[in-house]
Amino acid sequence: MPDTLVSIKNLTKRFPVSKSFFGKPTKFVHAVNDVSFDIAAGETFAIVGESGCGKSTTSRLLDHLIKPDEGEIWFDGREISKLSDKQMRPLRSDMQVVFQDPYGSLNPRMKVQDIISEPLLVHTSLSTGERLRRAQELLDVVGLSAAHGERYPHEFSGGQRQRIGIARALSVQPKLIIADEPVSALDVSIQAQVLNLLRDLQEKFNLTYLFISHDLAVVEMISDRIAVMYLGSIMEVAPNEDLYRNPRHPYTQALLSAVPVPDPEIKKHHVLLEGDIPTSTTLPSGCPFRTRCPHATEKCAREVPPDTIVEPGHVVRCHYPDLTL
Amino acid sequence: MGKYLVKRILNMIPLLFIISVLVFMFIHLIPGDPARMVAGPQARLGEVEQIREQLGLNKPLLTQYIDWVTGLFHGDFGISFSNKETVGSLLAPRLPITMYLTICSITWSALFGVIIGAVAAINRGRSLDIVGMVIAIAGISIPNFWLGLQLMEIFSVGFGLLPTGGVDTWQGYILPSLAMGAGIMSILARVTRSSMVENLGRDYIRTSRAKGLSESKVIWRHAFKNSSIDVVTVAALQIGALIAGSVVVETVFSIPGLGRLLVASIGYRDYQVIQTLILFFSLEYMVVNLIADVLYGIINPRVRYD
Amino acid sequence: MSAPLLEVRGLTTEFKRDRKTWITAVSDVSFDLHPGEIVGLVGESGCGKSVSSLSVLRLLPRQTSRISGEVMFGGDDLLKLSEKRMRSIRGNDIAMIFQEPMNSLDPIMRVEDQLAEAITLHNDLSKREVHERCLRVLASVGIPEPKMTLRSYPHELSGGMCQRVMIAMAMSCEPKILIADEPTTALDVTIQAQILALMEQIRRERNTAILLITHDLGVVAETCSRVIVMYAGGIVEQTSTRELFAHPDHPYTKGLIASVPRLGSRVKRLPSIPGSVPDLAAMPSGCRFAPRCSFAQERCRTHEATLHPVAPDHLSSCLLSENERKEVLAHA
Amino acid sequence: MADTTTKNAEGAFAAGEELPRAVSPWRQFIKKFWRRKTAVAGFFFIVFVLVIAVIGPQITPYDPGAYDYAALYSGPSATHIWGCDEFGRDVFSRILAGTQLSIGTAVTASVLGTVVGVVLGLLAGFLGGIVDAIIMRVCDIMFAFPGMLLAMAIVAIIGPGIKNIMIGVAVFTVPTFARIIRGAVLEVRGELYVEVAKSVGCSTARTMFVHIFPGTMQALIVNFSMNVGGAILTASSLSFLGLGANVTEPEWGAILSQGRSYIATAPHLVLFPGLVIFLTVLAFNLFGDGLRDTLDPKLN
Amino acid sequence: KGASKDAKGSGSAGGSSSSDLLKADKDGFVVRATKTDSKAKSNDATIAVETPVKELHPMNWSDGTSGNVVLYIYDSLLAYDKDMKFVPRLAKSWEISDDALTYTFHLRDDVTFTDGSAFDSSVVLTNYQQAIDKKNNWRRRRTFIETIDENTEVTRVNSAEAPDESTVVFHLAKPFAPFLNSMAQFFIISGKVVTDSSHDYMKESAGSGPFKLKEYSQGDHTTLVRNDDYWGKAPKIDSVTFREVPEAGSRIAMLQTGEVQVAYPVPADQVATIRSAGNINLLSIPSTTMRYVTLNNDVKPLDDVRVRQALNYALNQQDYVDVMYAGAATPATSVLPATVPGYKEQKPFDYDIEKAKSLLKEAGLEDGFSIEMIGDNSSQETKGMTFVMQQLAKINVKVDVKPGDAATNGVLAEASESETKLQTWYVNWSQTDADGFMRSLLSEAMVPPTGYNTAFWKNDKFNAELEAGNAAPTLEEQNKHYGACQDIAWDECPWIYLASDNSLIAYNSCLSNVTNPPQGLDIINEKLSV
Ligand SMILES: Nc1ncnc2c1ncn2[C@@H]1O[C@H](COP(=O)(O)OP(=O)(O)OP(=O)(O)O)[C@@H](O)[C@H]1O
Ligand SMILES: Nc1ncnc2c1ncn2[C@@H]1O[C@H](COP(=O)(O)OP(=O)(O)OP(=O)(O)O)[C@@H](O)[C@H]1O
Ligand SMILES: [Mg+2]
Ligand SMILES: [Mg+2]
Repeated sequence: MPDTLVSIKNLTKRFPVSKSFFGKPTKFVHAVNDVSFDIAAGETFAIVGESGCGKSTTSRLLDHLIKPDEGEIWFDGREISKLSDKQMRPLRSDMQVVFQDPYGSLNPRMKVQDIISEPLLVHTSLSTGERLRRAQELLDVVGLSAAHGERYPHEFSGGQRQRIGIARALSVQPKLIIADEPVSALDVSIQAQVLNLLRDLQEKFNLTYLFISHDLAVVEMISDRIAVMYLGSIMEVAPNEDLYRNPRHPYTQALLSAVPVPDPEIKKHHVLLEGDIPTSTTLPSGCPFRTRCPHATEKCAREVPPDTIVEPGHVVRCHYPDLTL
Repeated sequence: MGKYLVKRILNMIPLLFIISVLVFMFIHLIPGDPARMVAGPQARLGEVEQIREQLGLNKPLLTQYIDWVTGLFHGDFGISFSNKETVGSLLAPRLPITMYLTICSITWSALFGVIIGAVAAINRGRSLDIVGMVIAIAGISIPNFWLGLQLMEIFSVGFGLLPTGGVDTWQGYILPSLAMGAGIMSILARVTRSSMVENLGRDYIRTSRAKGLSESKVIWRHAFKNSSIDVVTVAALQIGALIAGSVVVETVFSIPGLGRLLVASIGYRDYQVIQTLILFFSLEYMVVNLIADVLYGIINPRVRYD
Repeated sequence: MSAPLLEVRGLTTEFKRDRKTWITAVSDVSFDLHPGEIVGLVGESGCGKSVSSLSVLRLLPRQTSRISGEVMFGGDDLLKLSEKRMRSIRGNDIAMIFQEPMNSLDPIMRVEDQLAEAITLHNDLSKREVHERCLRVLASVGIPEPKMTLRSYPHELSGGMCQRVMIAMAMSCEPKILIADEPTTALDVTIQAQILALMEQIRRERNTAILLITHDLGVVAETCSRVIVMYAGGIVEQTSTRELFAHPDHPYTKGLIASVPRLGSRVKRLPSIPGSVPDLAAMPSGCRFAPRCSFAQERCRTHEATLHPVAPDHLSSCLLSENERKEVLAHA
Repeated sequence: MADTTTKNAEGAFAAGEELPRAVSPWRQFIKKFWRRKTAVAGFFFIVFVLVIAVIGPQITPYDPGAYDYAALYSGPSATHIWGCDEFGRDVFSRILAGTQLSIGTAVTASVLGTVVGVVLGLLAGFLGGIVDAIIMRVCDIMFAFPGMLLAMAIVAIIGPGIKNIMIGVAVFTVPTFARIIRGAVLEVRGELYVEVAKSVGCSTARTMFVHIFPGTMQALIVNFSMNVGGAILTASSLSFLGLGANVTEPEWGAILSQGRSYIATAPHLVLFPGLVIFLTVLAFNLFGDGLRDTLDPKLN
Repeated sequence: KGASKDAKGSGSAGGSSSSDLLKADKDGFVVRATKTDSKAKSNDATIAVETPVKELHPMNWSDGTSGNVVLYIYDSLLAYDKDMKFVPRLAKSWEISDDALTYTFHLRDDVTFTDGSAFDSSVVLTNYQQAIDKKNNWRRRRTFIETIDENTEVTRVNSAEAPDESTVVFHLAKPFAPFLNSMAQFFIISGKVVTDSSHDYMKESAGSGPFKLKEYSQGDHTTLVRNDDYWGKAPKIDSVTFREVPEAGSRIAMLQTGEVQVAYPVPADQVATIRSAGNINLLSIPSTTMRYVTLNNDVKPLDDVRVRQALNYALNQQDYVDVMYAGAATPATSVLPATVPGYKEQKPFDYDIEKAKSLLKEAGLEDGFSIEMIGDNSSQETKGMTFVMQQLAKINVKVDVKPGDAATNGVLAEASESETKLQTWYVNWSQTDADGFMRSLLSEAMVPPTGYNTAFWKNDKFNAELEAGNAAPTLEEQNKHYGACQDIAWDECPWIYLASDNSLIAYNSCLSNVTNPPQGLDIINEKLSV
């Protein structure tokens, strides 16, 4: 096993949603619930799951934008979850983020070259000229031209903006890039461009990715290992091939079967899950998935399933990992 | 909901307390001696002292404050220096007048403001919109006493249609409430317009059009109803402007209301009256805003009181 | 094949940019819709899918848009009908649902009132009957507790539920045509699967013609019998779903299909279409796809590309033939 | 690096595609603003008034203080285009000369109030927590005090006069701006790019001044221009209630409130200053309103 | 253009706008209604007044409006007529002993109070006892008390007695010439009520006057109805309402619209409106109000009499009268208004800039000086201050005008000599007796905080003359002393003398007439054509 760059242990995060008369929170959104995983240097680790399952919260926790209620976050050999914002700042040059929304993540009042070189300004002592040169190089790297540096974000299309975001993330040559749904807002043709770019950059700069997406097909293409999240918990973690070939959690199976296949010749059998995702303020007892699971039993309602290692590197959080839908 | 109300009302208490302290401090900072005002210009020093004692003005400030606040709890607002009447009996006949004036103003201004705003929003970018908005902006640009004077000049003196002052008949309320409401009308027109424009661009409007609803139903049943949420909130905030307006307009139209009483009381340094009035105005502001919030919750089901 | 329910001919929609200039968002779009079929309308964001469908129902702002062409429905040209007649068609004969189910319902009106609004508008029913009808349609779209849902406000429902309510609302007057503008884009895959199944069920049970707008080729492949591919305001290809996926003719369609990542075919790199969609105000002359097309020739930039048959029941707008493109490829 | 470029550039720009035209946000704004004719009219009027404020005292046809007891209350005529007042002073000259004072007062008061309000609003919005709670409670209290009354009380305490009016008006501007700016800060703070700034590693100060504060500028400018209008009105209302500027100075509100005694006999004494105040406030409001509409993404 | 630009004011008034000057005819009419056929809507008269009625206790009111209303409800033993002569009221007649120490009043026997109780000599005595009772501390108490210093008071009346039901006798401690004036302000309340400290005079009146209180609405109006049991000539008007209308414009507007029949006071500049209305009369009646600017004699350079004189020479009184009152005022020719008994005309400081300048030069102030002036913030007062400022600017005296509200000025005005910041004060005073007038404003004893000698002017000769006048047994002798007082004060210039303005009263021609005796506006015996 190569070096572990990120190690997350029993991470839990609750957001208060209502307060009692005396200002004490009474209700919580259980955004992330006892989540643990490791990311090895150089690999692409993906988290997939439906909207609201806690993917972004996990990434924000890792990025030290919010602090966990419980659990540890190890990055590059340091426990960072208890660091203050100030202590965290120098570490950020090793960890950069690419966000989902290419429109909101760029300050509309800054020129593109300033956006790209901002991490340099913060983390290095390069002169203005050097920063500018670097920004122009980076523009080149992500497939834009240096002339674009003088412009403002609103003059770019979504895909181009996402490239700008990627260039910014690359500027300080981080070890880890957290990409939170970097392609979900893009059209397919553009999405392919960006995915290819990410892949090329990984090879070139030996990057580690935490790649977040709700699109199983996209994840399959880019990631080495995948975690499937549901209602704040990781239900299944497996290497890429394992997961797609042999999904063991009923949720993963349902998810996979729900993905439409762009081929009319294949008439796929869909497993239709009943009902909706429960609200994360009132988590079901036991297994969070049991309310929609076709073979939920009383045990599922009673006990939180243990993490079962079904194959090396393939962990499932289910009482019945051997049943298939 | 009940809990929410209780909470809001409880929240008002510290606010009122602070305001009462501030008001008390404020008026005692205003230069001028109420005892001298009561005694009159020809009074001698000894008489002034005697009056000061009668009025309890020679007690330490803290005692005076405590006396006042304890009185408040017993529903006793003190006695007016200048009139020897209890402040309560002083306010009692004026309160309905100012209230009625305020209600008239807010009613017409809300009605017209909303209509102008809605018409402007529906005709966005066209001449009706521009006309509506210029009217609206003109409304907040006119000093209300000037408007009052001009209205009086035109309608009372010029045409002899309406009384120039007093509120003995309902006609007496017309011009003052026009002068008082102009600014609010404008603000509401603008809020209505921008809220309507925003709501008209929302997806559910497209949905209701796709249902086959007529344009008027789309506008009033959907866009307008949604906009009323914003309108209510902003309207409530205007209560402060109305109070200030009443001070000025009641002076112009010689209306025996609370606003004019306040001006007169400040002139006489009638502490008891000033204190009570300002506290009352503050309370009024808070209560109206509370009502607006409740109303907001009724119109807007997305608000949850917990 | 039965007679078409809806015939769209040469639909062109323009938007007012400023005092004098109008920009064309949809140009010369023609297609048919038959009873009981689901037709997919695909294309990248901004290509004019929504505008085309809104134009059919004349739901675009009147002051800032103008529509030309012909939309024949039941012998009438919808574009020429009075507003009043048009209203009796909207929601009644042709219903529409939208992408953001949460935003497409009036946030401050109970579901029942919103449903009832459409029903009472087009039917002469008593209050009771309306209520029953509401219950029935809600149940028919698979809402587990219709009674409770009727009393709810939209924000109390999940996205999937809202979309079901939207569909129920659209179906409440049993329209002949349902236009669904990206009905599942905002939903999760598991919910998307539910909704798509529901659409299929509606088509089957009521023989409703559905125009399904989407940018997801997977959705098209799974649900549609025919596909219309749009690019930059115009149709570039139109054929049956099988044909399209089996023999895409237009380079754009080809690129699009290729760039979709597929489950189970783990590739390192995806083929992609270079560049991005042109700006409406600066449409390239000739074939609009030419600037991004790796086969583009001189005439592609000068000649207007129009839809023409390339195979039976297969229209494409590519100016080059299959052979010519092969040649280009060989030369490169 | 050069060789990888071509590969990576696969999607960026195909041959022949032009770069998007460079439009600075500023230019774009001007273009949009220019379309709002009423706002443009307001803008020019403001510029006009500001010019008058600067050169007004130099270009008066008469000495604004010069009296002529033979021309008391004389109406508009060729020699005195806006007539004469109760001392036979030329109304037009007085208004010209008073522009500096009136606009100066309103602008200074607004600037004062705005600066304090902005600082408080930034602190409240950015720091949150207890600081926010305290600042907002104070604002609540000030709001519950109707603004005019607050100004009245302040002027009553510190005495009338231009300087004190400025303070009075400024004080009641503070809570409004604190709230607006706090709101804007909270809104901008919720923007993704602010989170990005933190994630990139920007210091608190940098986040606040480079990323957040510029985002609140539009709210600031819009409300400032509206506030100047409001300040002119408040100042004249205070004059009306006898708490105004020094009566001997040709401040507009003072001119108007003195003129009001003669509304029946010499209506021009009320009409012209009233109109000037009205038009100026109108211009500020039209301008502010136009700015708001131009800057409001929801209305574009 | 250039010509007038540099002119710091030009010419004296009375030029072009002389047509608007208020020239009263012999009956005091400035404007006589041309349309005399106006009709009132009902037989109820309404008078628009500027200030509120605040106190209806006949012996404790302080403001003029209240005093005016009291006049309708209560009777005194004797009263003034409009020429300031005493006329009988509740007393049919009276005698003064030769030593000027005994005043005997013969009372009417046909008077009952509106609360039903009868009027007789004992009631007068009870009223007197209550009036001087320190516990009550009514404002009218002052008229019977002499203040020696802060702690010592002497009652002017040694003893009062009622030899029979219809006679009252007052024995004075020493001669006090204004005693009849005091009696004219001594309003008699029903004996039952006057001792009842809990009686609310704002709810129910207990007088014997032609009217009685019907309704008092604080800050709005006070309505009186005819007292049908009145002993005298019964009023013809059913009711009289005093309505508070603070805005001058509104008062005139209401007069025009017929909402009120009388408006008082009327700003001088409204004459054109009134003239054009046609059905409105405008009366201009000399008043007992004196307008002046006190000059703090302790402040440099005002301590120099030459400077004070210079200021008087520089001020054009006629312009003041014309600009401020459109002619409806009389330039000051003494420290007392001409209407106050005891007035003695002085040689005016004729407007003379050169003389003023040379006086300043003598005082070493060729370049002028700056001075602060306070005054009321009402529009009339600020206008007056502006006028003074303009006038004094001609001799390079720069006046910094500081209007403030009454309470603020009060604080400034009552500061003791060592603490005062007062420099000059644009102010006015109104009183009907010469002694009170001059004593309050110019005697040394009345230097603030005791009284209103805000000029801090101290002159022993003046003080002595004033005391002598006060003690003089006869009016002639008294007037001689008061005349001497005026001579002394006038040349010393403790003030800038301005003018005594007329009361301007406008009334609709549906009202037969309005008179304005010193104590207030009178329509008691007038009639309304309905
Ligand atoms: N700051 C916050 N305050 C309160 N609740 C929050 C907050 N951030 C996230 N949540 C809630 O936590 C849950 C998980 O949110 P998260 O953003 O991590 O989901 P996600 O998997 O990224 O979803 P999506 O695919 O929609 O981005 C959601 O229910 C969300 O509403
Ligand atoms: N009301 C309008 N006024 C002006 N331009 C419009 C208007 N509506 C749409 N457009 C423009 O018309 C073009 C086509 O928009 P349309 O909404 O049809 O795209 P779409 O294919 O539905 O894309 P998406 O997948 O993003 O929904 C876009 O460039 C859009 O900016
Ligand atoms: Mg997310
Ligand atoms: Mg669309």
